[in-house]
Amino acid sequence: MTGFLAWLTLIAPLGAAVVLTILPGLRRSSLGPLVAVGSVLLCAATSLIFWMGGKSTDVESTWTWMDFATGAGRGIELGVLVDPLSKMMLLVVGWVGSAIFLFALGYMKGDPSIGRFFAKFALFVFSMLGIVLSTNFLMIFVFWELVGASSYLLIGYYVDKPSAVEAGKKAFLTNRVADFGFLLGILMIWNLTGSFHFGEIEAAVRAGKLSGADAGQLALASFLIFVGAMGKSAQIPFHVWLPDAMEGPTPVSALMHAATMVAAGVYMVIRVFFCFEPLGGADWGWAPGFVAWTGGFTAILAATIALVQRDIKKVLAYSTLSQLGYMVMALGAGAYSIAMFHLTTHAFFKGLLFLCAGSVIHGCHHEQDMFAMGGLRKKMPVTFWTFTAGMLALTGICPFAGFWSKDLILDALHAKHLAGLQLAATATAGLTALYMSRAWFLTFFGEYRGHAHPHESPKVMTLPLVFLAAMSVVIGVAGYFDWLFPVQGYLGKWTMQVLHVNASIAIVSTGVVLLGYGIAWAIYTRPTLDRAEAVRARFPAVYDLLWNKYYFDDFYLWLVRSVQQGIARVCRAFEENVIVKGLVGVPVGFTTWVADRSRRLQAGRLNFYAYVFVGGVTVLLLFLLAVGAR
Amino acid sequence: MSGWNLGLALPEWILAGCVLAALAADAQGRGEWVRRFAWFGVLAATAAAGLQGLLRLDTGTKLHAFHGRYGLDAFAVVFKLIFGGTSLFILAMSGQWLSRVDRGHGEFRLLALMATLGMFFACSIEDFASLFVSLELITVCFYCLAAFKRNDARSVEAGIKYVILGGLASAFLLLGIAFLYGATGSLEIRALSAHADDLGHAGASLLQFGVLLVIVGLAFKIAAVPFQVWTPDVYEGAASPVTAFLSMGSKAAGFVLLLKVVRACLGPGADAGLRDPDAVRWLGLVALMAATTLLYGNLGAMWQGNLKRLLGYSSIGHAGYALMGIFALSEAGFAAVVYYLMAYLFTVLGVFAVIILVNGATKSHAIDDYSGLGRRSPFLALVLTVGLLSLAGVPPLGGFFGKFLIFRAVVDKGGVLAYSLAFVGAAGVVISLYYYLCVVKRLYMHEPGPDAPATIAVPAPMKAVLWTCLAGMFVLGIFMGPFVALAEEAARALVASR
Amino acid sequence: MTVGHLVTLAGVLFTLGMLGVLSRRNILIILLSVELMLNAAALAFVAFASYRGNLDGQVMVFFAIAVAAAEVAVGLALVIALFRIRVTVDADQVNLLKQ
Amino acid sequence: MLSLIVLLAPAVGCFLLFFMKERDDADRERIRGAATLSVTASLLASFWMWLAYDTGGERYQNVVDVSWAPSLGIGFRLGTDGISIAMVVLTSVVIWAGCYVSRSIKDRVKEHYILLLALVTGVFGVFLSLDLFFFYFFYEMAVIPMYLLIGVWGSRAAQYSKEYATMKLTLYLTTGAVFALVGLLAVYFQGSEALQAAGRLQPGERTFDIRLLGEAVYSAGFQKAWFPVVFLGFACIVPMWPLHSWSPIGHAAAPSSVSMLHAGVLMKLGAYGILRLGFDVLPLGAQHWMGWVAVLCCMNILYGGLVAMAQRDMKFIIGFSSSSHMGYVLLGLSTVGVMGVSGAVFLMFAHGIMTALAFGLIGWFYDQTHTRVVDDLGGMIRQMPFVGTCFVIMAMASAGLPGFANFASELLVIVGAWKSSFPLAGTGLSVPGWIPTIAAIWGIVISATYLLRAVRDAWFGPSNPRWEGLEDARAFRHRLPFVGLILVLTLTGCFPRTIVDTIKDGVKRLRPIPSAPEEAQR
Repeated sequence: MTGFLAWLTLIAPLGAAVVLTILPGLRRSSLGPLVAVGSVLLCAATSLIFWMGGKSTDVESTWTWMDFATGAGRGIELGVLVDPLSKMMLLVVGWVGSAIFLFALGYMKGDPSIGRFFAKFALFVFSMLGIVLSTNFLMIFVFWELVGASSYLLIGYYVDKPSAVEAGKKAFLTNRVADFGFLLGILMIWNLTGSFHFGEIEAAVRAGKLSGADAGQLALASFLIFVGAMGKSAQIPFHVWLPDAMEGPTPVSALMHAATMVAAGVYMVIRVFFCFEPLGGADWGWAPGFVAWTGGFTAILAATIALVQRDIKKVLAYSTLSQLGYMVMALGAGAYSIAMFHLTTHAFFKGLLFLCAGSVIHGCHHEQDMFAMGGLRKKMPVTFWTFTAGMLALTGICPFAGFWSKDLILDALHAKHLAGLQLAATATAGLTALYMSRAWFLTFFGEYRGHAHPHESPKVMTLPLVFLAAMSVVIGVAGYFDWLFPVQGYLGKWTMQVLHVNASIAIVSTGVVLLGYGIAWAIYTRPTLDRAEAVRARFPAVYDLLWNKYYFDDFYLWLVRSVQQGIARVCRAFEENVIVKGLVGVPVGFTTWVADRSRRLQAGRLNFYAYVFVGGVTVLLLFLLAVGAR
Repeated sequence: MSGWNLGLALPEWILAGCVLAALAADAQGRGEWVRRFAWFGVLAATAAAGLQGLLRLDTGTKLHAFHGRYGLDAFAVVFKLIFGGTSLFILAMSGQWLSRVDRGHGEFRLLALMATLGMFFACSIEDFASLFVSLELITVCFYCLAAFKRNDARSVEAGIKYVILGGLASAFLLLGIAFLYGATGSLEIRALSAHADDLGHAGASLLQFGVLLVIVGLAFKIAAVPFQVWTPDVYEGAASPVTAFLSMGSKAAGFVLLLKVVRACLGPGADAGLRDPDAVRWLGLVALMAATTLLYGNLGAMWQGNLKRLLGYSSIGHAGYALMGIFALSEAGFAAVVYYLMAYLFTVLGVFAVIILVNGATKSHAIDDYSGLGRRSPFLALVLTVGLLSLAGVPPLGGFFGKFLIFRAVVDKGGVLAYSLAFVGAAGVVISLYYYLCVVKRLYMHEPGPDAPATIAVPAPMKAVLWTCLAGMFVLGIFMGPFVALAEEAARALVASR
Repeated sequence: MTVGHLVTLAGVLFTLGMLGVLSRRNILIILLSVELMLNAAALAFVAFASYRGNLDGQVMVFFAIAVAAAEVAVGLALVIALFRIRVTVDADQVNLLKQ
Repeated sequence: MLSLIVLLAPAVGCFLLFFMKERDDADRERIRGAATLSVTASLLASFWMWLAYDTGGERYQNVVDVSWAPSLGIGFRLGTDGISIAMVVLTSVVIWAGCYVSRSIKDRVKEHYILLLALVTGVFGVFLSLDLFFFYFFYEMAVIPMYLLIGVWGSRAAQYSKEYATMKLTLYLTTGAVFALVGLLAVYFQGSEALQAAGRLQPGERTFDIRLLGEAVYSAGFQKAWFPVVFLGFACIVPMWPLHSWSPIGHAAAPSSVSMLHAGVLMKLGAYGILRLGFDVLPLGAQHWMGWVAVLCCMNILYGGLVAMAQRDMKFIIGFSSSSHMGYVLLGLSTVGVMGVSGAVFLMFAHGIMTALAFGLIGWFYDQTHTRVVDDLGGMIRQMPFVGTCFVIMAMASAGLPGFANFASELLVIVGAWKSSFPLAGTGLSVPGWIPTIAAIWGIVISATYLLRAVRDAWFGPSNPRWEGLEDARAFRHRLPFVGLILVLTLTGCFPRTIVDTIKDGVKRLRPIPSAPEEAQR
C-alpha cells in the first residue's frame, strides 16, 4: 500500500505539470494553478502519513527502466525508497512546498501566463521528489538533471528580461559542469562496487572488500560525488549561480533557492554517507576533510558578501549560501543527523524569510532595493512580525529553531576537535546576525524612503507566513527534545552519536549574535544613514572586494569569453582551412590540374595526333619488352 | 565445319539485298524507297537474327557457314540484336536530323545500312581476313558519315582527321595480321591458340608482335588510350546522329572483334595462345590501358563546355570500363562487357536523341544553352538527366548494374593488380558523377536564358525513341534477371568457341 | 631472297610510310604515305605466303588492295571538299577542333 | 509481407505522382495529399512491425525472398531484425513529419515530392534489404534525389552557395559508397567460397544473401584487412571526424524537410551499414579496429561541439551538434558490447527524431524571417510561443535532459563505454575505457552551452521590432509534425524499454558481441 502511495506522491506533480502543458484551456482558466497546488498538498498529506506510520511504512519498490546487466542481476532502474531519511525530507518538501505554493497563488495573481508558471513549478516538485525517493545513483542523477532544467525554466520565467534568461542559462550550465563531476563519481563507484543501488554499495563498502588502492579510488569517487553536491548546493567554486537566480519570481526563490533544491546536495551526501567514511575509524582519508573545509569557506565568504548587498533577496540568497556552508561543515564532521536537522529548520525559516521578502516586494510594487524601503512595520505588521520570527530563528536566538540546530553543529565540530572550523562557524553566526539585523532595520524601521505606497499583503499570502513562523518556532524545540520530531534517535544509522547542547558554546554563540545586533543597531537606525556611508568610506578596498563578490563572476566571465570562445574560434579556423581546404582541397586541386594537363593533349593539329598514335605503339612495345622479357 | 550452308547467314543476305535495292532506288532518285528499304532491311535482319537465336537456343555448339569462315553462336546472335537495335534507333534519329538537311537523305541512310551490314558480319567472323574486311567496311562508311556536312569546315576536318588516323590504324592492323599469318601459317583466329608452344623462339616473338599490332588497330576503333586522340574532335565535328552511331555502333563492333581476338590469344581457356610467362605481361598491358583510358576519359571531360565533346570524352571513359571487364579474362568478365554494352546502348542513344532535339531548337551544343531546360521542356530534361545518371552509374539505372558487374568480375579475379584497378574504377565513377551532375545542375538549377526557346516540340518517332530508351534504362537497372542470363549465355558461347 | 629479307623490306617500307605521315604537312602526301604503309603490309603478306607455301596470304593481298582503294577514294574526296571550303591542304591549318 | 508494404508504399506513391498534373494550388494540395498518404501507409506498417516484433523469436522477421538474378546469387530479399526495425520506424516517423513540413514548398511541388519519395524508398530499401546487392543498390539510389532536392529547393549556407554544398555532399557520399563497394564485393566472393567449403552452397554458386554471408567463417587475415575498407566507406556518411566537412554545409543548404531526412536518417545509413556489414560479417575485424574509432570519435564529440560553439548560423549549430552526437554513436559502436552498441542504435533513433524536430522548427521560422543568423533573430518567443516552446524542448532534449530518448541512450553509451577497453590495432597498447567516456561526458556539457546560447539569442530576450509580423504554427496540420515528433521523443524517453528491448534483441545476435549473459560490465 505504501509503495503505491509513494509512487502516487512522485507521479502527482508530474501529472499536474503534463495536464497543464497539454490542455491550454485548463492552463488559461483559474482552475489551472489549483491543480498544481492540489498535487503538492497531496504530497504533504502522504508525507504526514509516512511520518505517522513509523517503521511500518518503510518500503522500497523498483521498476526496471532498461534491463542491461549492470551488476548483481539488476538493470537500470527507477524506484521509490521510503526510509526515515526520505520521510523527513518528504516532510520538508511537502509542507514548505505547500506553504510556498499557496503564497504563489496570491503573489502571481496578476501574471498573464500563471498556468505556465505553475506547470513548471509542479515539474520542479516532481524532480525534487524524484531525488528524495531515489533508490540508486542513476536515478538520482536523472532527477538531478531534471531539477537543474526546471530551475533553468523557472529562473528564466520572465522571458523578455535578458538578465533573467542569462541567469537561467548560468544556473543550468554551472549545474551541468558540476554534474559532469557527479556522473564521473557515480561511474567510478560503479566500477569499484559493481552496482548502482545504494543498499548494495553500502553492503560492499561495509563488507570491507575494498583494498588499499580501492580506498584511494573510493576517496576520489566520493570527492567527485561531493562536486555534484557542490553544484546543487552552491558551494564555493559553483556558488555564482545562486545570487543571480534571484531573477526568478520570489516563490521560486523561496522554494528552490532556499528550502529544497539547494538542500538536495546535502541530502544526497547524507544518503551516500558510507562512501565518505569507508573505514569507519579515525582515518577518514582526505574526502571528509575537504568537505568540511569547503563548507567553512563558503559560510564565511557568503556571510561577508551579504554585508554589502542592497537587494533584499540577494541578502537572503547569500544567507542561504552561508547556512548551506554550515550544513556541509556538519557533513564533513560526520554529524549527518544534525546536518539533516539544520536542513529542516533552515528550510522553514529561510522559506519564511523569502516569503516575507516577497510580501514586502509585492507591497512596494516590485521594489527590491532595501535602501528604497523603510518604516514598513507600521504598514505591514504581519509581515514585520513573521520576518522578525524568521530572523531570530536564522540568527539562532534561544527558543527559536536556528539556535538548536546551529549549536548542535558547533558541538559536533567541537566533538571532532576541528577547532579552526568551530571558530569560523562562530564568526559566521556573528556576521549572520549583523547582516540580518541590517536588513531588518533598513526595511522595517525609520521612514519609508520609496515612492510607492506599501500595503499589507492579502490573506492568502499572510496565512502561509504565519504558519511558517509558527513552525520555525516550534520545530527547533520539538526536534531537539525528541518530542514530536525526534531528530537524534530517529535517523538511526545516520546518527553519529547523540549530542546535547553544550552550555559554554551556546553562551559564546549567543553573545556573538547579540554583538552583531548591537553593531547593526548602531549603524543602520540613524535616520539619514550617514553612518552607513561613513563605514563604507573608511574601508573602500574591502567594500569593493565584497561588492564584486571576490571577483568570481569576472573570473568565470573571462574564462568563458576568452578561453572557451578562443578555443572554439581556433577550431572553426582549423575546420575551414585544414579540413575543408586541405583534406578536400588538395585531392580536388590535383585532379583538376591533371584534367587540365590532359586536355592540352588535344592540340588539334593532325601531325601531332599521328605522333601520339605512333608514340602510343612504341610505349606499348617497350612495356611488353621491359616487363619480364622472355 | 565444311559446306557452304549459306542459309545460316540469312540476316547478312537480307541486309546486302536491301543495300543493293536501296542503291538502285537512289540511282532513280526515289528517296522515299531508300528509306523504306533501309527500315525493312534492318528490321528483317534483326528479326532473322532473333529467330536464329531462338531456333538454335538448345544446341550449345557453334554453327558454321562459308567453310568455317562464318560462325553463328549465342555471342553472335546477342551482338546482332544489339547492332540491329542500334541502327533502328539511329535510323529514327537520323530521320529527325535529315528533316533539317536539304540534300543527301538517300546517301546517309545507305551508308548507315552498309555500316550495319559490316557490324552484322563482324559478329560472325572466324578469321582475320573477314575481320579486316568487316572492320574496314564499317570504318570507311563512318569516314563518309563523319564528313557528311560537306559545307561545314568542322565536319570536313573531322572526316579528314578520321580518315588519316583510321588509315594509319588499318595499316598497323594489316601488318599485325600479316605477322600472325606468318607465325601461325593460317588466317584462322582459332589458329592463334592452337600453335603457340610449338612455334619456337622466333615464331613466338613474331606471334606476340602480331597480336600487339592487331590490338593497336582494334584499340583505335574502341578509342582506348593511347589511340583515343581522334575521338573528341570527330565526335564534336560530326553530325549528332553520326556521333551517336559512332559512340555506340563502331565502339561495340570494336569490342566484338577485340573480344574474339583476346579470347583466342589470352582467353580464360587452357588453350590460350600466350602461356603463363607471357600472360602476366599482357594482363599488365590490358590493365594499364584500361586504367589510363578510364582516367583520361573522365578527367578530360571535367572541363568541357560543349556537350558533344563531353560525351566524346565520356565514351573514352566507358571504353576504359569495358576494358576492365576484358582485363578480368573470365566468363563473368566477358558477360559484364556484353551487359555493359547493352546498358550503354539505351543510355547513350537516349542522350543523343535529346541532343538532336535540343540542337534543332537552339542550334548549339554549348552546355550553357541547356540551362533551365527543366522548366522549358521537362520530359526532355528528364530523359537527359536519367541518361546522364545512367552514364555515371547511379542505381536504379542500367549503367549502374553494368558497372556493378564489371567491378564484380574484376574483384573476382583477385590480386593486387585487380584491386588497385577496382579502386581506380571507383575514382573514375566519382569524377564522372561530378561532370555529369554539372550538366544536370544546368538543367534544373539554372534559369533559362533570355532568348531560350519555349517548349521544344518532340515529333512522334522521337517520342517513341525517348520512351524506349527511358524504359530500357530502368528495365536494365531493375529487372536485370533475363538480360544477365542472355549476357552469360553469350559469354559462355564465346569462351567455349573452338 | 629469304623470307627475312622480304619482311625487312616490308618493314622498311612501312616505317618510311609512317615517317611520311608524321612529317609531311601536305594532306595529299599524308594520304599517299598511308597507302604506302598498306602496300608494305600487303608485301609482308606475300612474303609470308611464299614462306608458308599456301595461298591465303595472296588472297589477303586482294582484300588489302580493295580496302586501300576505297580508303584513298574517300580520302581524296574529303581533301577536295576541304580545299573548296578552306582553300588549303596544309595539315597545320586543319585545327578548328581542339581542346 | 509488412516490409514489402513499407518499401513499396513510397515507391508506388512516387510513381503515381508522375501522372499528376501540377497546374494550380488545388493540384498542389492533391499532390501533397497523395504523398502524405503513401508515407502514412508506410508509417502504419512500420509501427505494426514494431509492435508485432516478438523478442527472442526468429532473428529475421517479415522476410520476403524472391530470386532476382539467380546466376549471380542476387535475390530481392527483405527482412527486419531488432536493429532495422528501430531504423525503419525512425525513417517513417521522420518522413511523415517531413511531408507535413514540406507544405511550405511552393514551386515545382510535384518534382519535390517525387524526389522526396524516391529518397525515402532508397533509405527504406537499405534498412530492410537482406541482400548485399540491393543494400548497395538502395544505398546509392538515395544519393541523387538528395542532390536535386538541395540544389533546386535549397538555400545559401553562410559563405557556400547551395550548388557547392550539394555537389560536395553528393561526391562525398558517392566516394564513400564506391569505396565500400569494392569491400562488399570482396566479402561476397570470400563468403561464397567459405560457404561452398562449408557445403551450404553448391560449388561455383555464389550468393549475396546477408544472412548466409553473416554465417560464413572468414579467415582472420581477410577480416582484419577488409574491415577498414568497408568501415571507411560507410564512416564518411556517419560522418566520422576527418570526413565530416560535407555534413554541416549539407544541412545548412538543404530545405527544411530534406535536412530533416538528411540529418535524421541519412547519417544513420552509415552507422547501420557498419553494423550490418562491418560487425556482423567481419567480427574479428570489428574487434581489431574499433579501438581507433573510439579515439576518433572523441574528436568527433569535442571538436564538433567546439566548432558549433563558434557558429552563428542556427542550421550550422545543429549540423555540427549532429556530428557531435554521431560521435556518441561511434563511441557506442566501438565498445562492441551489448549495452554500448544497443545504446548507439537507440541514440541513432533518438538523435534522428530530435534533429528532424530541430530542422522542422528552423524551417518554420526561416520561411518567414529568411535569416538563420542567431544574432539578428531576437526575442521571437513572444510572436511564436508554440514554436518557441518546441524549440526549447528540442534544445533540452539535445542537451541530454532526462525524460527524452537522447538522455537514456547517451546514458547507455557512457555506462557501456566506461568499463570497456579499446585496443589500438598495430600499436599493441589499449586505451582504458574512461578516457573517451570523460570526453563524451564533457561533450554533453559543451552541447548544453552552445544550445542554450543559441536559444537565448534567438528566442528569449527583448523582442526584436523586425520580427513583429511572424505568425505562429496555429493550424492543426502545422502543429501535427512537431507534436508527433515530441510525442515519440518523450514516449521512448520515459519508457525506453518499448524500443530498447527490440534493439537489444537485434544487437545480442550480432557476431562480435560477447553473449555471456552475466557479462556484468559490458
